[in-house]
Amino acid sequence: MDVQLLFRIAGVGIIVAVMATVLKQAGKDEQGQMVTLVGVLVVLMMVVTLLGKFFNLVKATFGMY
Amino acid sequence: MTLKLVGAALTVLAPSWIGFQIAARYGRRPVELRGFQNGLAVLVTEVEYGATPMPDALRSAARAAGPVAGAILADAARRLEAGGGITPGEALSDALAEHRGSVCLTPADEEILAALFPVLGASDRHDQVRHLRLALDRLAAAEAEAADERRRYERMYRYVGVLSGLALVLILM
Amino acid sequence: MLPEGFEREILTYVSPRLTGLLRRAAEALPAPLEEIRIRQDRPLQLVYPGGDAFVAPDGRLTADPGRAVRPDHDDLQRTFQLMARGSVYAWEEEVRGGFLTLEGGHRVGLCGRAVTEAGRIRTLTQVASLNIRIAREVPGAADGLLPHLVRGGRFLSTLLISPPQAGKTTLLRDLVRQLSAGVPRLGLRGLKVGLVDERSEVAGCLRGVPQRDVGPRTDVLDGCPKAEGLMLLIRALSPEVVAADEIGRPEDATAVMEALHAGVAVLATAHGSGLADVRRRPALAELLRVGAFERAVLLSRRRGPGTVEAVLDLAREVVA
Amino acid sequence: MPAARGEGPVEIVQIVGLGLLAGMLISLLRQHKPELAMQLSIAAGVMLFVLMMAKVLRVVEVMQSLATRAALEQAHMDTVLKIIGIAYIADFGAQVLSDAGEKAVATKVEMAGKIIIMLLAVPIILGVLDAILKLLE
Repeated sequence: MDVQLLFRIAGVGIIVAVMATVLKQAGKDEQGQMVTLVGVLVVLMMVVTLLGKFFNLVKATFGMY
Repeated sequence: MTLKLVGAALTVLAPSWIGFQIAARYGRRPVELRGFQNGLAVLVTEVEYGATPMPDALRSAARAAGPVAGAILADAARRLEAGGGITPGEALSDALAEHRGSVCLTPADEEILAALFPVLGASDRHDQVRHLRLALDRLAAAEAEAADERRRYERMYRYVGVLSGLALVLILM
Repeated sequence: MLPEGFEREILTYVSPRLTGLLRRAAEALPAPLEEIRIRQDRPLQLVYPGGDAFVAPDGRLTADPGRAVRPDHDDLQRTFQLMARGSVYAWEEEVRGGFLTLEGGHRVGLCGRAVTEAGRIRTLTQVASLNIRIAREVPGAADGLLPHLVRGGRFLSTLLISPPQAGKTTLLRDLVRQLSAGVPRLGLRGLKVGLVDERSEVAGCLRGVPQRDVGPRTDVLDGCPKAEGLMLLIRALSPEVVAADEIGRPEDATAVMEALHAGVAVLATAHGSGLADVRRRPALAELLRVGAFERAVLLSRRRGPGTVEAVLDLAREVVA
Repeated sequence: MPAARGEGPVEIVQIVGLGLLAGMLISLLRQHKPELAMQLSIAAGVMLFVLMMAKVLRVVEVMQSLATRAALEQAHMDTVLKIIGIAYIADFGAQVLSDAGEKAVATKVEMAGKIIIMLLAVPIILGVLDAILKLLE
């Protein structure tokens, strides 16, 4: 767990944003939406695992079982 | 570390290459449609003024039609001359089927040519010219559409290819 | 019996589904094949001198039309297209005239739906009947006839009169060939012959070149209307004899008269079963009246095609 | 845990740096894809939190040793820790939600946190009441 994850999420976000813009310009709005959705899902997977780790850590620290 | 870099480079390159391929198809389609138009225009002249028999007419059409359409028309002429009881339409249809892998025409474009198959060479001059001109008009419309699509999609597919490569690397990293 | 060149000149141009059948059936015929008649959805028929037969699905001959092969729409269209070398438009004039000529001078009669324009046939579509007439060269067919048509080393203008299929064209072709080559035994030197072959039947021209032997001194004007063609030949090619098949229209008569005035002998054919038949046609009657032809030859099929019934000396008749 | 050997002043640089970086990336992304910006902020928040977790562990250890020394009941000490954990998580969730503009949901989450804390605190409250009643007798 380090800064790389932040860059990765930001990178995916920027690429998705550019791709959606290009697709939108070419008149493929639907595909643009699709790309955005996929991007959000991919990032969500990363964030969800991170959140899971975080919750586990908190639970371990405060003995909440 | 080096291995990782090489892997990342490959991961970026593969989708980029696919994107460029798709973009290239959009670039080639108008050219091919134009080639067919040139070929058919020569065919019209041959039929209307020369009353040239089909294999010869197809061959001189092939010379005017540029590489891709030319290859198909020349192949049709060859098939027709080889005989075996096939009509010019069937020869052209077979030639088109044989080259399908190397042309970038959409099914709709092929449909325009397919409309010629049953009539090619099968009626009088007037009728032939009418059918050929109709096909020419439809090809011109298809070319305009293809040029429009090229303008819109050629660059897009390149971008999308490269960007999805980058995204893949980021996600897998 | 298979005619010479049958495979290459005929079967190549027939729908592949029918070629095998035709080959087998033609081999089984007792006499040389004369005509193949292909009609859509009707029995496939072969005609030979002295009879006809239908072709059964196994390629055998049958007399029962009910058991015969029936060529379908595709067979007809394909055969038509193949005969036109995939280029119907290139033979527009011929198709309009209801025929096509195959390599070797075989003539194919066409029948179907006529598209007319201002009362004239513009073209034929949906060809539903094809009649392939196998042309046969019979060198020497005119041997017996020629002495009667020559007087003092000069060829006399002649009209061949015959009903269809009595060997008129075959005879005409051999006459042209012999006149062109010259017949020493009759004291006839080779003559320059101009042949107007409107239907490509006599010389069997393919791309302008005669496929049949029409003699060394013969010029063939292929696919040209007879009247205009005769004029052209007389003006441009200084023939000593002009020949044309099936004359009968008023302008043909004018052209024949023109030839005679120019001192050119005329060899022509006309449909009819006798002199009386010919006289009933105004243009021909006029020609006969003014004595354009010195000889008339009557043909029939009585003893096979090419039976000479009579040779008439018209000059004498007119004089008398 | 890297934090275990880290010193206070160095850590604060790390944390502020991380925060600034995350802030810049988030503001960059917010213009085009707000939904992704939110996820990025979650990730950044979690990472900052995790960095601090080692320190929190030390604090917890200290509290535990104090409790044993004071001869407090172990069950009560556990409950207090749990309450702190729940408060942290509920607060974190509520913050993220209000960041994303979902104020209504954020208040509900906070509410849920409070109720659960109340429930957990019931035995302690009862213990306190017992003690008071004993004193009064």
